Amino acid sequence: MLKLDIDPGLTTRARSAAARITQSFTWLFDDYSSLAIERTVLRLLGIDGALPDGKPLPNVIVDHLLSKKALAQGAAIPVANAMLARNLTAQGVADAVGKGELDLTAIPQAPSDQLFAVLDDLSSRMLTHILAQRETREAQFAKFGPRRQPAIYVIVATGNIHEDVVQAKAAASEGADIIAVIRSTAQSLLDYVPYGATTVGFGGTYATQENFRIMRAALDEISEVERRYISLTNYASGLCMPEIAAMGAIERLDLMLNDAMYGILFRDINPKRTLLDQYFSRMINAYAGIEIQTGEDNYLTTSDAVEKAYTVTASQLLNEQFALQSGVKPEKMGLGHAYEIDPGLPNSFAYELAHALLTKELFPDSPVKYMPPTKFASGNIFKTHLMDAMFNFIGQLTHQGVQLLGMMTEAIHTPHLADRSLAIENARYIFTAVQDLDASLCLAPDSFVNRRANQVLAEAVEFLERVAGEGLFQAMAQGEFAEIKRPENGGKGLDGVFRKDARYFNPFLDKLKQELGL
Amino acid sequence: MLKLDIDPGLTTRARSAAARITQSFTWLFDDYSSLAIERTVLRLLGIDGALPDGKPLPNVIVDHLLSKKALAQGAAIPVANAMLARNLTAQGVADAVGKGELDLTAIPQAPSDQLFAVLDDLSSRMLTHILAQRETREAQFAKFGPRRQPAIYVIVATGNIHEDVVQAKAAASEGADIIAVIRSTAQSLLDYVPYGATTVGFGGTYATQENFRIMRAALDEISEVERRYISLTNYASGLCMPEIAAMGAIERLDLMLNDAMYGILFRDINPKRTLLDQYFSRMINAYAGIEIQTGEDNYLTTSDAVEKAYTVTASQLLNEQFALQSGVKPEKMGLGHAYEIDPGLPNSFAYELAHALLTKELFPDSPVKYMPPTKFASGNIFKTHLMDAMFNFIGQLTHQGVQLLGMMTEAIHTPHLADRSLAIENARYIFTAVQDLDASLCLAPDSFVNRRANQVLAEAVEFLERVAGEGLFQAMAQGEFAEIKRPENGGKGLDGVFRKDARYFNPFLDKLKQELGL
Amino acid sequence: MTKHIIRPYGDTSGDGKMQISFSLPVSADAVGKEAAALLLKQIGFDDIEICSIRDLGEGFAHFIAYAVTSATVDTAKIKVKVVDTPVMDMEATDAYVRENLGRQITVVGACIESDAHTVGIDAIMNMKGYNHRYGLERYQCFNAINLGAQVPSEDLLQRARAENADVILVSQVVTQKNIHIKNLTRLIELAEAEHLRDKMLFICGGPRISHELAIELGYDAGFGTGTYSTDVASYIAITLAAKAQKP
Amino acid sequence: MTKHIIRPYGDTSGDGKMQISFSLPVSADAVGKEAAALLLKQIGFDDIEICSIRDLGEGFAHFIAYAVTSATVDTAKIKVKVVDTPVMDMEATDAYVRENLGRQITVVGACIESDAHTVGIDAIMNMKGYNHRYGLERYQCFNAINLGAQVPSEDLLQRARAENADVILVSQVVTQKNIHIKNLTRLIELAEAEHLRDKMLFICGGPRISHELAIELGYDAGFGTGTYSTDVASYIAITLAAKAQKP
Ligand code: B12
Ligand code: B12
Ligand SMILES: Cc1ncc(COP(=O)(O)O)c(C=O)c1O
Ligand SMILES: Cc1ncc(COP(=O)(O)O)c(C=O)c1O
Repeated sequence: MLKLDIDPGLTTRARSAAARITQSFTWLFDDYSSLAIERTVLRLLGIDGALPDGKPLPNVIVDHLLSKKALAQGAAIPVANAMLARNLTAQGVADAVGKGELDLTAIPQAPSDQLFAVLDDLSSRMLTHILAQRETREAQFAKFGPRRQPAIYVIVATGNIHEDVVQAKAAASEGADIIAVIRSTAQSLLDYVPYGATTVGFGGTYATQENFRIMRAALDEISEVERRYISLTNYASGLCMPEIAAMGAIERLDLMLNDAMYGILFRDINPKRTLLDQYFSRMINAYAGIEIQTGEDNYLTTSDAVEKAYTVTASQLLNEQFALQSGVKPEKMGLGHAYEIDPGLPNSFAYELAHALLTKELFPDSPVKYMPPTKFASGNIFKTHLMDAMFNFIGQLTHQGVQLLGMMTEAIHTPHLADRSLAIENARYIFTAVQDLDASLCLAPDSFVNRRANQVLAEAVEFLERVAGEGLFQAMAQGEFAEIKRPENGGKGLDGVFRKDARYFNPFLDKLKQELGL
Repeated sequence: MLKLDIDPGLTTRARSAAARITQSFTWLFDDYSSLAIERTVLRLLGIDGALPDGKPLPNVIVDHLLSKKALAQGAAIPVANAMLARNLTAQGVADAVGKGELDLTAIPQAPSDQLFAVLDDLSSRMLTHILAQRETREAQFAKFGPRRQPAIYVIVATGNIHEDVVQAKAAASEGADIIAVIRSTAQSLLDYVPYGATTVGFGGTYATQENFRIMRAALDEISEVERRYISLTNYASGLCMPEIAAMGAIERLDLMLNDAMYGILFRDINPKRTLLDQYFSRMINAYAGIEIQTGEDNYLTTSDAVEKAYTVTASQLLNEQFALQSGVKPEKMGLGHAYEIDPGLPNSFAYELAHALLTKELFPDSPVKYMPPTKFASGNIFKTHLMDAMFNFIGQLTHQGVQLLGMMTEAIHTPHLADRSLAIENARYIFTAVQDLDASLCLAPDSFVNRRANQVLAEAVEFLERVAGEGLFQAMAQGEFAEIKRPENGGKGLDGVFRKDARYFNPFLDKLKQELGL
Repeated sequence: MTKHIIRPYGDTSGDGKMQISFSLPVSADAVGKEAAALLLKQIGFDDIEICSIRDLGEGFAHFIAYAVTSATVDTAKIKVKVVDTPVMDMEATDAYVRENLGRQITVVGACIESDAHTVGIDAIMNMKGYNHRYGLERYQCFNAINLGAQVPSEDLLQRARAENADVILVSQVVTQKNIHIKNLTRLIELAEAEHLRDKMLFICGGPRISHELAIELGYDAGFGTGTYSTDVASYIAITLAAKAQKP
Repeated sequence: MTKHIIRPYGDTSGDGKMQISFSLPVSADAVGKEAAALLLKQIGFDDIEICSIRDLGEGFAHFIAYAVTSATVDTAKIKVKVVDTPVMDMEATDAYVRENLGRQITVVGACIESDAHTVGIDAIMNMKGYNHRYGLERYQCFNAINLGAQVPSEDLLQRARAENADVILVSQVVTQKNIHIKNLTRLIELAEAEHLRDKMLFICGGPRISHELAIELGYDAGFGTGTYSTDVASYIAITLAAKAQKP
């Protein structure tokens, strides 16, 4: 078996530096909330739908409270209060506010115990539903058997959810284990979640609850045919991180792109907003049994994969610590990395083997998410197909958790039906060919692979210790991450972060903490 | 480093059984000659050309002597005799016989010392030329540096030697080290070597001296441009094995397909004829410094590559022993094997790794010739391209000598210009990616790979010892090789084998034996 | 546009997307790229994207492109000739012949002329068979004679006559410059000249043979890639039995 | 046929061989294969060989084919618009501008609208550059302002006006449903409406941009895959110097 000989001292130092960094945010997590978190609470209370102009009702209510300067207590209590006063469902309240018929701040406050009772009831019902979804998933896996490892993960990205369904089912019938419905370009930056089914999107469909529902239904159908539970994933990170997490929990998504820092670094979303939102969204993921996936591959699309390999390791360690704070178990942490080494580099395979083994050995219990070559994918589809084969080789050899298949047309267009099929054929051929190869091999003493892995880890330790010293916000402001400067008070969405007042109440935050033992 | 732990007892037994088999043919090698050998002598004496109907002059003379029952003394003496009597060059004699103006058996025999003097002079001149060609090759390698390992070997097969030249030069400029000009369909079965340049061939051009010359000149040109000596190869095996070997020596081919048993097994050529011809042809190769290549891949085009892996090993050992008998040095033995495992077989890569390591370790000094997937190549060019990548991976990982690149269109057509280019791109990418990977790896204790290699070797030993017991001809007659029965007196070309009489003289046989220390 | 009219599909119904690659005797630069685009345009493609240009040396360049075709196919109008006899396994075929023909069928097979690719015909005829289907030699109802590789057409016909064969099986694998067409045509012409054509079933096979092509060339049936002995045996048994019925 | 008339090349001069692959909503069998062959025939191909049929599920099949085209291209008639200013290195460009323009050139760049792919524009503009060529920020003769990703066209123009820019650099990488064409067209229309079009050089770039396309869309120049800062810098320097000469 290929096994690195990693300096255990380095591992300990790495984890403790990461923990020091992430544990310095209790002030933020305890004392602040965000517009997205409040919208999430409303959704979890059962509010959905949108105005004729497309503005979703959760946004309408939160904006309404904000405009009345009544949000510091959270959105839950005003809605419960209106329910009691008007004998309405939560949705009924939302509809009324949407029509401009109801001013939530104009209703006298009911006694606390009554309010809490309403909210306790509603939140229990929702958590019961989410738990049922989790149990359905687990029952399916029990019935059909566990996911293969590495799981075959492919994207669909036609921009039309109905066309996506065709492509997803075809992929499942060819062997895909996980379908990712790619999100329409830069949804991260929308401070609302669009409503309804998408039929014309650029580079993907929106992450909407209806799209989730349509695709999950299709995959449930094909799972029965294939006698294999086909998982569904989408993207949470962005300005609506917790909302999308909640929608995923409700509609039984199985994995969710959810990176603690992606929004900050790659979408210029405000650091406080992002960290706060990820804290709550990951609790929802954890409770729903959804496997999170992180976006370390993004570092390597702009930086060199050899020179900056340590940034991947450092980010994985931070994502791990943040996830632990939200109650995510290691078995549900799909920490990311990517095969982005220049194919012209001599020994690119050995470098990649070192990096892949390092990730796998640092996080032995995690279904590590392995991303394919994209940066050096060119219009030469034959060459790209080979690079994807080398990627598949390493994925199987080092037992990665999730193999995000590369497409030979990566540099050209979002995948055609045939591209995806050939990608699956590629993976299945290579996976079978090197199935148990790992058992026949070991690393030579003082091998390049081992030295390289230790070097990357040492660089990550040095980096994390420096960040722990400076503080994460300071380090980001100075461009220590991904070579981009992100000041603490810059970026989008800072005005959506607010300090909770003493009356603040979020039934889900409290219950989830309790359920997750936090 | 990947290193098998092979039972040394097995290796010894294998080699000694193979030696016992091959050393039982002194009766054949000492007492017999063949039409092809005599034609070779004539060519080496300087006779070339053909009649207007295409019949080559060497055939004309040999047939003339045969019809006069005057061949038992060999073809050299009658020609020398005619040269003396008529004051002609060897070519002059041939032309005269060709025109029907000269009956070689009607000339009174000159004194032996005069005959030997003429033949000594002619043979020295030819051997000096061949030596000069060998020195030119060595000087080129000294000037430009040695061949890469594995060398990149590609075929050209347009059927038109001039079109072949374009393709060969293009290939060289993309990185090919060795160009093989594929022979027109089943030239093996022609009992003459066609004359002149080929412009319309099926599946290749004929192996003719003119074609050799045209291509060697083109490659010499491109070698200067590329600052790399580009080698040329063609096929000797068949009914004209020694003739083609001689032509290759004269025109500075650098490698030559020359298998001791291919003609018997895969072309139904008579066993005696084949063994006799290979004995002499390989001496010529040895003297010319030409690397021979054997055809073990052929076993696997009809038999299963896992089940019959041992036949490859057994054939390699026999080819080795036969080659040693002809004075070929291990450094010039391109023993063959092939990546023909069913790509659907779990762990096909590990099986192949075992087989490839076994070949390399049994013949550590030989530039082993490694053949690509062909049998399971399908019309799916994308899949075939991947299989070729796995083949290239093993080639570099186990340091094979010559990598005969697979083409993604293997199942469709002889290679187009672009197919070859993509194949070279494939090889160069993979070779670079796994360049020094071997140094980082070792085999796990009691690995599948090691067990498998020992198993194949043990099966080969068992097989060779059985053949040694029965005798090679007996074993072939019984279908022990390649599952085909080849009786000792069956097959094509037996009537071209004759017993030498006491006067027999072949100036080249004697001189080569002496030069090669046999 | 009715439901029968179809176009290639990339990721949107009927988008007409196709992948194309080819070489041209041009330089690997903007001029070469334009030549490639013009060629595709001239063929009739739209939305041409030349996504890769590779220098092949010697004045050639290789192009990889995606483009859109407006060509359509009406699936309602597709008529293919396929061998449509049901496929039985070995035991069933033997039983069928015993019942419906009551005698052994003599089959003579060969890979003709310069073609030496016997793996295909062996897969059909040899004892061992192919992919867990035994070959005709193992059938009780067949007397299977496999002449092997590079058999001149004349020899094949002579042997078939001598054996009083019911069926001739011909394999052709090499197709360069349409050599297979030439060889197969010549065999049929010889058979006609020798008045053998109507006395036997003539069946050909090989990776580029289809039933359609075989019929066109004057054969009774043709079998391509992926054929099993069972396909051929069933076809022979049923066809000969039917012939025997109506004399 | 003169020497200018070329055709695709497989292994024989002018043989017209091309490789094609595509999917159709048909079954992966003889009928599907025939549909694929008919499609290629209808496009105008000859000698069609469908060499692979793969079932894609959901009623689709994928085909890989080789076929022959009779289409030709006359290379003598090819005219491509390429940026034809000579390429100078950084030092030479700086010197050239000092001599011929005598002032700094202000360049404002952005990846506009929904497009977030900054690697391309960064490769041209950022200090660090790309493949051993420094970006415009490092040039002494350039005042380079890179606005980064997802910049609305309005903001880009506003900033360019504010900075009194000489040049606008726009990057477009996402091309799905021709979004790049729409975005680039809109930018030029806005610029015209705001009377900025003639005050500045408008240059666009991205993997699917060619100089030809750029001109068509109303830009001064366009740069595709493999562009270096040196290409762009030289073009800008020489073009602005030439403009300055003849006022
Ligand atoms: C094995 C092989 C060889 C072996 C053949 C060994 C042997 N005893 O058969 C050897 C090494 C000898 C060989 C030599 C050559 N080969 Co070769 N060979 C192949 C290879 C790799 C596989 C063919 C094969 O065995 N397929 C497996 C069998 C089971 O499939 P099949 O033949 O299609 O048969 C099935 C059906 O077609 C059908 N079928 C076939 N025949 C019949 C007959 C009947 C009656 C029926 C009912 C059905 C039927 O049923 C079979 C079972 O399903 C192909 C490439 C490839 N991957 O296809 C090249 C290939 C066929 N060879 C090729 C060439 C050019 C040659 C040579 C000419 C090269 C040379 N110059 O040296 C020589 C000369 C051979 C000659 N004189 O014909 C080319 C042909 C190009 C073309 N389209 O014309 C190919 C495609 C390779 C290439 N890309 O260049 N070859
Ligand atoms: C890196 C990358 C990303 C990164 C971008 C990071 C960043 N900061 O830029 C991330 C991960 C964020 C990303 C996201 C997405 N991506 Co993206 N991405 C890529 C990738 C892998 C490489 C692009 C790249 O960096 N190339 C390297 C640079 C140097 O080359 P270049 O851009 O061509 O630039 C050169 C020239 O074109 C020219 N040039 C470019 N601009 C300019 C401007 C001027 C003025 C000049 C003179 C020259 C010039 O000079 C440059 C240097 O030579 C490509 C696939 C590929 N291999 O090409 C997909 C790709 C471009 N992405 C794609 C898609 C669909 C997306 C998403 C929409 C997917 C999704 N739904 O999540 C998102 C959304 C992004 C958005 N809103 O635009 C598609 C686009 C399909 C299409 N043709 O429309 C591609 C082709 C992948 C695919 N097959 O699906 N992506
Ligand atoms: C962690 C993570 N979240 C989200 C996304 C995509 O979301 P968007 O394009 O809307 O930013 C990505 C894309 O790479 C990602 O890596
Ligand atoms: C050893 C050897 N000699 C010769 C040949 C080809 O010659 P022919 O096709 O004329 O038999 C081959 C082809 O595979 C071969 O392996």
